[in-house]
Amino acid sequence: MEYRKPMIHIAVYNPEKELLEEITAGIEEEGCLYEIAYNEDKDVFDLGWNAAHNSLLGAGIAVKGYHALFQCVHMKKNTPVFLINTKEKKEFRLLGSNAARYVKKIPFKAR
Amino acid sequence: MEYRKPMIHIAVYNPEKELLEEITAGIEEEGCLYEIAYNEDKDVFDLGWNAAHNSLLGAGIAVKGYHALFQCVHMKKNTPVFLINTKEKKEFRLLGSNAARYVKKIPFKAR
Amino acid sequence: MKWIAGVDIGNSTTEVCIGVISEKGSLQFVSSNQTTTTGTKGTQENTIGVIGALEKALHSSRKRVEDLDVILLNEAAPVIGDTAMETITETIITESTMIGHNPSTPGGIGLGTGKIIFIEDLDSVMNQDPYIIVASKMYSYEVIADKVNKARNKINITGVILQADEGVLVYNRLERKLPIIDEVGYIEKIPRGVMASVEVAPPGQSIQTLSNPYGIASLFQLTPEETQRIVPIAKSLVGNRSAVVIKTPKGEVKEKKIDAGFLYIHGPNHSVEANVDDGAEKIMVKLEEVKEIKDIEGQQGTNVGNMLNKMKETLATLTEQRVEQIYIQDLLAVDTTVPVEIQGGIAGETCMEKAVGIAAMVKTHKLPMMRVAEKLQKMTGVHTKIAGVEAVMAVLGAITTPGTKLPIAILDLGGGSTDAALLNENGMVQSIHLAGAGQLVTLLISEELGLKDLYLAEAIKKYPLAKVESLFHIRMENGEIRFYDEPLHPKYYGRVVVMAEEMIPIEGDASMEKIFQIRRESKKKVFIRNAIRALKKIAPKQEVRTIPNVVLVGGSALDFEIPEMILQELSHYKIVSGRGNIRQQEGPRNAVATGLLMHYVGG
Amino acid sequence: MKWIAGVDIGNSTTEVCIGVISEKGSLQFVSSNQTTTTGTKGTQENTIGVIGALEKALHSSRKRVEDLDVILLNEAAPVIGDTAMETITETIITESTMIGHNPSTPGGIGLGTGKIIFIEDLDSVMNQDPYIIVASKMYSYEVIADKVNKARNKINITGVILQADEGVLVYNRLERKLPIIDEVGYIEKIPRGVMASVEVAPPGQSIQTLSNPYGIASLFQLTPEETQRIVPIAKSLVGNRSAVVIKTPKGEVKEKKIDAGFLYIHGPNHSVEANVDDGAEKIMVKLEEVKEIKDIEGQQGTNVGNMLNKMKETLATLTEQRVEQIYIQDLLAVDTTVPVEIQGGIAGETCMEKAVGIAAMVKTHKLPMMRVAEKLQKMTGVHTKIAGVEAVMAVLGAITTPGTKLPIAILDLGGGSTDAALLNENGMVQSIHLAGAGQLVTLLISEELGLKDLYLAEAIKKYPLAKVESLFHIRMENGEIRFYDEPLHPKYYGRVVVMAEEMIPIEGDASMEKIFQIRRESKKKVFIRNAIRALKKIAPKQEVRTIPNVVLVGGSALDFEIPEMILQELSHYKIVSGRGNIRQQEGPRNAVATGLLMHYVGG
Ligand SMILES: Nc1ncnc2c1ncn2[C@@H]1O[C@H](COP(=O)(O)OP(=O)(O)O)[C@@H](O)[C@H]1O
Ligand SMILES: Nc1ncnc2c1ncn2[C@@H]1O[C@H](COP(=O)(O)OP(=O)(O)O)[C@@H](O)[C@H]1O
Ligand SMILES: [Mg+2]
Ligand SMILES: [Mg+2]
Repeated sequence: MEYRKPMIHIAVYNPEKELLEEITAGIEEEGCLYEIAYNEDKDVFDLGWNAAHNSLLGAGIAVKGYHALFQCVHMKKNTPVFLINTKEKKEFRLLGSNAARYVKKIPFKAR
Repeated sequence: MEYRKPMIHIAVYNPEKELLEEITAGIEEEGCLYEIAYNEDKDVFDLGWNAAHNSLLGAGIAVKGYHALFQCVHMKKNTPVFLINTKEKKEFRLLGSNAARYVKKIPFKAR
Repeated sequence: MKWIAGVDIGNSTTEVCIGVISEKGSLQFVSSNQTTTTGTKGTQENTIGVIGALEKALHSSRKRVEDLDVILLNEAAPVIGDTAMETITETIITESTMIGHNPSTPGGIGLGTGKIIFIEDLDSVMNQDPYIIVASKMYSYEVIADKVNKARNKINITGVILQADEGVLVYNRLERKLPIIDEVGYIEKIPRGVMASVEVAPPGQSIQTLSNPYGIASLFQLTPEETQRIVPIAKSLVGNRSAVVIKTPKGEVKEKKIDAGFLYIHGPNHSVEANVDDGAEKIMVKLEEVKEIKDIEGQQGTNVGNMLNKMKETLATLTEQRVEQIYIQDLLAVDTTVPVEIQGGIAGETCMEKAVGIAAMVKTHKLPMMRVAEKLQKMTGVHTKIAGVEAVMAVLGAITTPGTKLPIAILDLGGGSTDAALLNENGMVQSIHLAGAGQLVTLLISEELGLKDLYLAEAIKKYPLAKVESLFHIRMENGEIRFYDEPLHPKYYGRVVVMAEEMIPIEGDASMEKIFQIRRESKKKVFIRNAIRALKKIAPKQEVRTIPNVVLVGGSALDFEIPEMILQELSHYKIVSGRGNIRQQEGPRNAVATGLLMHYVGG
Repeated sequence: MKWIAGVDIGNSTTEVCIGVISEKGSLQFVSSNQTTTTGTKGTQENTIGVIGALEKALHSSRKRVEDLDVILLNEAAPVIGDTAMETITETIITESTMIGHNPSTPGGIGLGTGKIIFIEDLDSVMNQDPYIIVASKMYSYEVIADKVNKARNKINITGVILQADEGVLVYNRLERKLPIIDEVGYIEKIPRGVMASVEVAPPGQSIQTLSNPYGIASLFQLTPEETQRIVPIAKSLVGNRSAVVIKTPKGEVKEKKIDAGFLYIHGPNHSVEANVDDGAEKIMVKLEEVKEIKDIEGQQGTNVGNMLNKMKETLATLTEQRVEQIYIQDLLAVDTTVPVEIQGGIAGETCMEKAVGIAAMVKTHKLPMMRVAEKLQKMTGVHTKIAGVEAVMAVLGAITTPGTKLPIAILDLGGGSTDAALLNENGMVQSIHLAGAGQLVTLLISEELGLKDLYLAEAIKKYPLAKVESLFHIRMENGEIRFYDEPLHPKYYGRVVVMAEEMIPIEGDASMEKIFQIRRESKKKVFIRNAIRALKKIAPKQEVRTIPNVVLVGGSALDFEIPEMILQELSHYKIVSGRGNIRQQEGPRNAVATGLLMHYVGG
């Protein structure tokens, strides 16, 4: 019955710790809030879909091992807003930034 | 898996038909979409809370008999954005308008 | 050791400064304070405020007012200002030609032209003429849609005008689509049988035909003379999402000039007159023609005459003088536009009318500061003396701002007047008082936005704006987003707000950008013009460029953007300017009080 | 029955009109069409476009081009225009005094002043001076925060400068709070040991100290002369959320005037010169001094000289003439400001430099329209003749707009030139061609927004704007919201977009209101000025008021706001004006082609 705080929801399963930290750093630098929920083993798309729908802001991130994506409630499950295919740290920082920029309603940063 | 359309969710139980029609007319005149879901007997605050959380827009209306309210996901269950205490038709039209104006992000109309 | 206090009683603010003089005669500043001036400047009520400010300033030194050795009072500039506004155009609709109606949710898209027919009369026609249907709010949207659908099988309908806000509801129930204007309050004023035209633009766009004189001429087959007459209609519809134009036999929209009257500007030898209808620009040019203004009068029996009379009366009461002793010494006129409801409209249409905002400044007889000093001495037991002319003290204080040198000028941006003084290398001071400052800015903001609320306008002047975009976040005027943990009150929702200590919602349709622009324009109109006017008057040979630096002081120098606007403008003249920083710590406040202490020690 | 065609070959657009003449000699209009002009106006390539347009126009009548009895060509006005832009100020930073840096996410709030020290040198100091720490992106935010926290136990740190975008991250890990500026690209350019100041304003506000010359003077204890030199720094920081100022021994920011050169305006008897550095306003005043311009030259070896030479060469090639035969007959200069990266900056700072946009118009020798006619006759077998002067035909066509009367003027708002003609009650026509029209507007929009993309600028000119507020809704420039059923592409997210047939995102930081304003200002600068200039030149005794109505034709009269801007302006002169509606149905198109047919029948 409390107010839900406007936070980005991060649903993770067995996440690569370093990369998750890059994501949260990206969000933090943009001045947004996030919460991390540890999940059972699920498809990364399902994680993202649930995360987005659990966020009051409609903004969710999924991290499973080296895989990560940013999803929002308006997109289809299999076509998240951003999907990462590399292990480059920079990309994960960027994913966090852009999730926050989504929430702040400002244009996404390019690579 | 489909896109969810941006609609105002109206959760009703045994609604006074005329008054419900006023609400939907208010929404329609403002150019927004709505969907009506018929519910089991529940507290009108619970209906509103669920409706808001079922709406992609975070905007829900509850109608139970002569009682109606507009709720959004950021408010507490017992303190909806607007609550109607009269049977005046005009008030119900206004409730619909204001729910739509919430979605359109324009100021609410006063009585 | 000697404890001394400098006291500056301004029209709005009383500032004090405390210092100690060592045995060797050197001055050290101790503390300062300020308060709202109690009573009218120069009256004995001032003492309450002065004593209060002194007590607060002395608090940190654990001293009392009685412990002071001397109190130094400024010889207040005997000027006082007032502001007023006068509309100079007036839009009148003769007969009921609607103009400028812009309901928030019209129905459909397109252009329809036809004869006006009320919905109850539909059965009576059988010809092939095009018709526009008018329906009162007595009919529900279902009934109206049904009647229109049925009627279209028999007659040619091209548009609909509704009294209720049901344009979209009716539109959604039409079998074939038509443009619909709704929320037309006084439909009973619409004459039957005349030609009318209804236009609704696509979302996000504005109408293109009814805002073009030749567009209206094409629809109604107007003669060139008739076309000439409908120009104000077309003009007033520019930018609208939707509109109705009704062709009434003698219907016309007039933009009438109000006979605002003449201003008579009296110099020592000759007088100059300025027609208020010609606008502020012309008035200011005329004013410049008179080098030394003795008095300004308004033409008796006219608007401006009454306005100046009222000002003089107010100022006479304030200064306890007779009206005949009140001479207006300077005047600032600024052009503005204000929203006014159009006479004769049928949907509460408004129109932006031209107006002139005026600030006037009166030189009264020397203010009875002597009496204030006596009273203060009686109340505190401290030797109190009038110790320096305001303008001179202000420049003395201002020169404590780092980075300045002689010759130095100050601009004292106050509430009622903009004062300026120049101190040159020989210690000579030249000073001037001009009408128009912070209060006029506030008035302009209030009027241009149609607020009729000076308190809100003052807040708009002082604080940045934001737009409440949801119940938990706002977008500030520089584009930044700010989130709230708890939801905001619904009254703020979707509104433009002033970010004062508390958020204040601004009613009305004006967008954040519109308000932003009006705020900045109002500041420019008053302070940029007055800065240049003032500097010209104090500069040697009117050559503004000869002044190397200008220090901004006074309440309006606290403004978060005025000093920067003046910096931009004066940098064209290679002048350094900026908000003063008196004694490196007071900002633009306390210049006169500081100067009083410096003068006492130095002089 | 006789089938005739009128053909108007314009610089951009070829318009045609088909009519039949009955046995009794009365003219009836049948159809019309238009296409992009193929090749340069007046060259034989034009015929392809003409034939295409004729075919399309004849299609509805099931006729072929060969079925025509006669083709009437306009005697094209032998004018052609070009546009260019020249910056006239240039900002240079000598040594590395940073100015105007505005990272999107700085850390903390407040003001810090101290000596520059690099994070790797922290251990080497032990004194009590205040320091500002600089850290390269080689250090992670955790390491930086840790080092700063530890160092603060020993030395006095007042601010931080970071290379990476990690201001907030470092800030959140500090034990005691400091202002932090991040995203400073070239930190290696920052000299060690000099004084620097860092300021971060609260969210939604802008800095107040570093944007004030006296503020900087207070921090660095500057002399009046030094204060004078930092005015451009303070000015450039106005409105910033955050800033760094570094005090280097000889560091300075110069706003230099580029020596753009002189324009020489040659009249029949005397010449006048105008300094481009003085800006457009002055150039236009000089231009007005020369009643009949024979040629305009730019000073050789200067920017404007090169610019005009290039224009003349382009125009010579286009018109197949020698450069010596090219005479500039008119020129429109407009003031503008364009964003340019500052030379010597350390974080890619940009500055708005002053620039002058110029449109020039050249009268070439009579265009070889004869050759076009011959070619057309050969290709179609239809008798083709040159049948009327463009300007005269345009007024003839324009008078078919309802609501007009004689004397009537047209303003042909084209791409390269604004043409005007006046037809009086005696059938006399007066006409004029002026430089500057739609292309210059497009250039101004492109340059002021720093787009370097004329295609995008053209779209911004023609269509309204919107802001994409979420993946499923946009807010249009008039405030209306529009929803989409399917999510928009992420590339649009948060962006300002042009609502062309397809949405086009606009890169960069400019807000919708900024772009909106630049769009409208550019249109005003070109078309309002040219409308007045043109009307003055054709009006009897230069008295614009003597013209009762003005019909707007040409491509730029299709613009959704230009006609309304001109209406507003001309209504001050009691002139009716608006977008033309040729033959009550063509809008502002087809005036010349229509006039050709009318002339053929009437003349
Ligand atoms: N923070 C502020 N921002 C903008 N204007 C201010 C601020 N504080 C005071 N003012 C304006 O200063 C004016 C009063 O100036 P002040 O110097 O106190 O007057 P006076 O010299 O007449 O005593 C008023 O118009 C008030 O609105
Ligand atoms: N819908 C429109 N809105 C605004 N400008 C337009 C529109 N269509 C064409 N233009 C402008 O009209 C100009 C060309 O005008 P046009 O009369 O076709 O030229 P010309 O007379 O040289 O053949 C171009 O600058 C173009 O941008
Ligand atoms: Mg409506
Ligand atoms: Mg940052």
